[in-house]
Amino acid sequence: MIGRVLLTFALFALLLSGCQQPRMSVLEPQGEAGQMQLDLVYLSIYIMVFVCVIVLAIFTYVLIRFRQKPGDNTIPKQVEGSTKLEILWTVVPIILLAILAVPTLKSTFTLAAKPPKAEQPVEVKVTAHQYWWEFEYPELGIKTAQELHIPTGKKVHLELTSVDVVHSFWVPSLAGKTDLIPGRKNTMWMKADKPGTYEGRCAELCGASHALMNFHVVAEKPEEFQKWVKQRQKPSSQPQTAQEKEGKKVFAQNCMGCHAIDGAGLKGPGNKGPNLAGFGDRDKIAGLLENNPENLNKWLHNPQNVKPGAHMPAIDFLKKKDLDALEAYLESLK
Amino acid sequence: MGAGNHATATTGLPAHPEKATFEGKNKVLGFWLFLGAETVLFACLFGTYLALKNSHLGGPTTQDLFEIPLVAAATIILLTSSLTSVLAVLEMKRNHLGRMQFWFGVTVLLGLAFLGLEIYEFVHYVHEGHTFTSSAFGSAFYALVGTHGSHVLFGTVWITTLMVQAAKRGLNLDMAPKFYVASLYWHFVDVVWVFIFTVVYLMGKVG
Amino acid sequence: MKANAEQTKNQTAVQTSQESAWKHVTSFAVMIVLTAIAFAAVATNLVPSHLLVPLLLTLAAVQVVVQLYTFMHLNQKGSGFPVAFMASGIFIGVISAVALMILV
Amino acid sequence: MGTIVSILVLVLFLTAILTGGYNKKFLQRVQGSNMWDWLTTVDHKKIGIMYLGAGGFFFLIGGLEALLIRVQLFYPNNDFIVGDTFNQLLTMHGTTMIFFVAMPLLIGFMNVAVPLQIGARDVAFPFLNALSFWLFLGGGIMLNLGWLFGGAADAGWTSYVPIASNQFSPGPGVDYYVLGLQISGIGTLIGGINFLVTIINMRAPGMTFLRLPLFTWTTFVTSALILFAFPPLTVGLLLIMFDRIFGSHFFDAAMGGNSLIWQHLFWIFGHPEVYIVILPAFGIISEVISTFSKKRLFGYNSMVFATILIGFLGFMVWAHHMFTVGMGPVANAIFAVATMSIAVPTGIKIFNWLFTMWGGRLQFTTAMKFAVGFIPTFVMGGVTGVMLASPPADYQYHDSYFVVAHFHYVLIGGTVFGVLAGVYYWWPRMFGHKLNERLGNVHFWLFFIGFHLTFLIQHWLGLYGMPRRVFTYQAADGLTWINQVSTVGAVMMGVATLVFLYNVVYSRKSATAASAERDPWDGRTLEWAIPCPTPEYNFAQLPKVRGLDAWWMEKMAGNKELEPAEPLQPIHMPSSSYRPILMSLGFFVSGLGFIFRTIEVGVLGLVMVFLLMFTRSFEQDHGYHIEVDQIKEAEKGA
Repeated sequence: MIGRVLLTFALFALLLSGCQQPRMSVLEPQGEAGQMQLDLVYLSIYIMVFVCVIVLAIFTYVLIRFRQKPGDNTIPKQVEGSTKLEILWTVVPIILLAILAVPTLKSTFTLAAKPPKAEQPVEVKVTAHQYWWEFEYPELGIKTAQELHIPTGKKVHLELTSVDVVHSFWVPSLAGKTDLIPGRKNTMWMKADKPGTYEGRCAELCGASHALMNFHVVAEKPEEFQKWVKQRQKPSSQPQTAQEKEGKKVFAQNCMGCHAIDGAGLKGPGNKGPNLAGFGDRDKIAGLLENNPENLNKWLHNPQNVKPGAHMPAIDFLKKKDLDALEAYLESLK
Repeated sequence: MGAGNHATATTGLPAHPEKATFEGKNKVLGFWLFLGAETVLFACLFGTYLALKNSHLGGPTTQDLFEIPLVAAATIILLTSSLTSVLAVLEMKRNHLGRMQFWFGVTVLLGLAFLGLEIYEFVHYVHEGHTFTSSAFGSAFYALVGTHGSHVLFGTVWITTLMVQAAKRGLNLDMAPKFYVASLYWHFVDVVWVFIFTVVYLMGKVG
Repeated sequence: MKANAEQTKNQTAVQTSQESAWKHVTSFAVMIVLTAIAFAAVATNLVPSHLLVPLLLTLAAVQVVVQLYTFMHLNQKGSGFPVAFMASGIFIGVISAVALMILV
Repeated sequence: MGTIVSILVLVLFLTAILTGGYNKKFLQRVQGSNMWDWLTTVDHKKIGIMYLGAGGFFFLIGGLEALLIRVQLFYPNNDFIVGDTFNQLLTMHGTTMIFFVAMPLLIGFMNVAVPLQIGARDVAFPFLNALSFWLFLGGGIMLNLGWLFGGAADAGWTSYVPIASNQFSPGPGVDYYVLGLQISGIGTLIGGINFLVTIINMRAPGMTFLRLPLFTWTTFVTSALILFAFPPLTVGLLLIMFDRIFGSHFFDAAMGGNSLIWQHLFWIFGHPEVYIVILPAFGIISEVISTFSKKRLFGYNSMVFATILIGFLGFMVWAHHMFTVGMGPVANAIFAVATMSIAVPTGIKIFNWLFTMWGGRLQFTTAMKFAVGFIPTFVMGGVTGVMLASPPADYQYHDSYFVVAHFHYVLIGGTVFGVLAGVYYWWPRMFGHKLNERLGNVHFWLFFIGFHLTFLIQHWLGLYGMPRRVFTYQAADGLTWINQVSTVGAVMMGVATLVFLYNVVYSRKSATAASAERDPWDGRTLEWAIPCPTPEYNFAQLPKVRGLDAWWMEKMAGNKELEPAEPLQPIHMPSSSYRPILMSLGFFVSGLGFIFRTIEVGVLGLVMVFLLMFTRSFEQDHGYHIEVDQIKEAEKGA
């Protein structure tokens, strides 16, 4: 078991050095919670393979040995049963299940335990919306969306809820799912051992764009994470060039009702859509498209085309000049 | 079946007329099974109510709303109707059509009285701002108590229908299981009420 | 001969039902008393509050048993299947109701 | 639109009654027709065939939906069917397959086989039996009406709130789901009661409980599960209907409601439902394996015990569908252990089947192939089930393709293989001729290989991070080739189904009078002891049963016929009735009324149902008798 784990890690180190592709395999866990879950997956697979092998062995033997021979019309002996055999195949499964049940119960409680204060876990409030994710760090005073930044080697304690329908938070390579349910706060924790970008998915049917409600977990070394925190606490949200200034105006006229930008000094409700502070630093637009001007244009022009049923209206009524200015401003948000 | 036909030909009914025919036996057993299913149905409504009983959103609470004397009256009425319906079944077994009709008539009247009280109660609640749509508590309360009330209503209509039939045709092995089953239904409705007054009203008063 | 036997049988039926009429009235009285205790317990505050809910539920459960076994005649011979299925229904119902109460 | 439809249906109903009333000749012609005979029949054999026909029809619809799903998932970012339309497809596929395919097909076999297996002339309540069928059909049609009028249900077959609430699913789709399931659910509940009473009260003399064929036993336990599992669904659907139509707040968190109530109610029903659709398949497999091994079932008593235990435990484990909703570690742990324990009785069954074949003389007919193919497939589905029972691991599997793979292994590998085994096995009993064995062979292999191709690989799809119910995935996810293999497998299963349909037509055409054998498989249970085609009264004289596998025992004792338990006497038959179909129509009209928020029509439909019930109560109908000479005539003919 340990050998296998080490092997997986070795393979991963190799992969990591090679490419920076985001990963989302349950079989290649990148942290304690995922590892614990995978250990149980493997334990149950070993037990179940054992069961399958026995059944298939008997099955194959029976099918070959006892098929009707041509011309053989004898009546086989009518056997009523065998108490010994029946006890055997009642007791053995019970033992096998006990072997699985003990570590299962242990992990169940370990995963449910809140990380103690001494470990200084990072607290994050996750709020799911149709079809995007909001991440708030109450202790750090940061609100962001679509990209969850975490430091490596530290437990991250998540408090999850939803404002509309039931969603489910899933980062396969870091930890299993927890549902986000309106009117209810669930919790879970996860931990990333190594820096990297890990794919997240919504796992509960939540509407037309359920398939596209993707997000990223970006795990960074603690120093890097601190840098990111500093940047987010004092975001550069003020326009620099004339075009960006124009863009901010366009934003204030058209977008402010739903979106906020921390540090931009805009006074709007801005709580229906993601907070766009630091937008230019994000890998993806809407958690889905590569973050570049072309895609931003595509998204603004017709969000429903990218994410069916998205609540963001199409911004197709702006003059080209205004749209360009808006895009320039958004991309300048760091 | 043969025995059943034979008995109808003579004047009296056998000791257990409701189960004397094959059809009657099936009917009684089938109805018991149905009551088993109804038990689970009401249990789910109770569970829903228990989950939501404190979600009154600032509206009147269980303590504000419920009045013990009214519930006590409704309870006595329904318990008594349970007794009268069992007396009716005893008269049926003795082949006393008139007395049976009398006791079932009393049962129906008591059922109607219960419904009257319930309607009065609901109207009263609505005036206090406790409605089906006012909060989750309201929804759960009316779903549970209302489902029981509709059972009472159905029971009165059913028993009345059977009484009309019996008046036309008299008592026979065809009618006996019908009456027997209807009285089982009536007792069951009473049993459910025992839990409603306990879980909803009394425990609601306790808080 | 046969008609005679049947007549005796009918007579015994009448007798038993006369006896049982009293039995039914008695159990009715029991039910009324149980109900009265329940209402009194809530109205008077004589019972300590942590015992009140268990007491109320016990009283209700006893009443139900009385109803099922006297009014609904589950005590009669041949009631095995009804008893089994009612018991299963109550069992499953209790589990479901309790789960809804504590797990949501 | 809705109002028009409902009024139209009502007018049609009234015209039907009125023209029938005014035009006597027309009425007589109608009543003499074959069609009328089927529409009003209360004969369990005919009702069984109608269940199988309707279930088969819905199977084609559900299968088509599945193929469309697989086509959409062939490429990453495919835009063939996306968004809400895709959600409708997956919802309708799931709902149709569970409620209107798996259940009716199994209930169909119950109708066809159970009264014959216990030596009865009919079920306990023939009238209600017909009503069950028509309610099921009405519900199924109502669910599918969504495709034609206003959009089908789109919140998944589990229809979780709030995604199924007015706010997030404003179309009528979820209403079709709610009313359709409610109507068919009433029918199913009635059916469950009917089979319980039938098996308890109507067994032939000597047919003790421990001599019941295993299919009858599984029917018994399944019916008990129906009895207790459907009320929670009824309540859940009622609450969702109140929320959607009458503005209550059971599930609305903003108004104090709680959406988890629905999840609990649904799964308190939903988990036993899984056993409702698997246990009868176990029964069929037991019959088929025993028959074609030429051996009595190994460990019959423990099989019966295991069946009851599975049914009982089925009610204690529902929350394992909800490990991720945050019930806390204690609840999760309890439900995990309870779930794992179900593996024990299931394992007992598997080994008993293996040892039934051990030492037997196996004949690989198509029925037997499906039964044998069932074993490894179901074992696969079973072991992944145990894996899912471990909450920490389930946090990873849950709502991913791993789960999709698991339940298709159980539902296709278990239920569908079982049903297909039953189809080939009982076909001669139902239609008087066998299905072609060579086409059957092609059907089996295409279906078997196609099935594993589709679903085996989906386990990895889940472990590689693909959530279920998604209409697409990203090219960078590396899931493309697995999805493509899966789609190819699904197409193979589609082709296999076409082969089966051809087989039905081909076998019917090539059947002759001589192909009607009464005991074509050298069967063991009572249904093979009666003439073919089965006379409407089943048994001219009720048989006397002397042991398990009653017919086999008689044959081994050298008897050509069953020993009768009663003298030849006139047989009492229930008369057919037009009421069941009209009552179903009443419910249907009522449902449409509620769906289109025309409450008057909704109430009107219910009034129609109550009037039909009321007038039936006054109707004195004692059926009719088949006289002795008629029976003698019929038995000679056969």
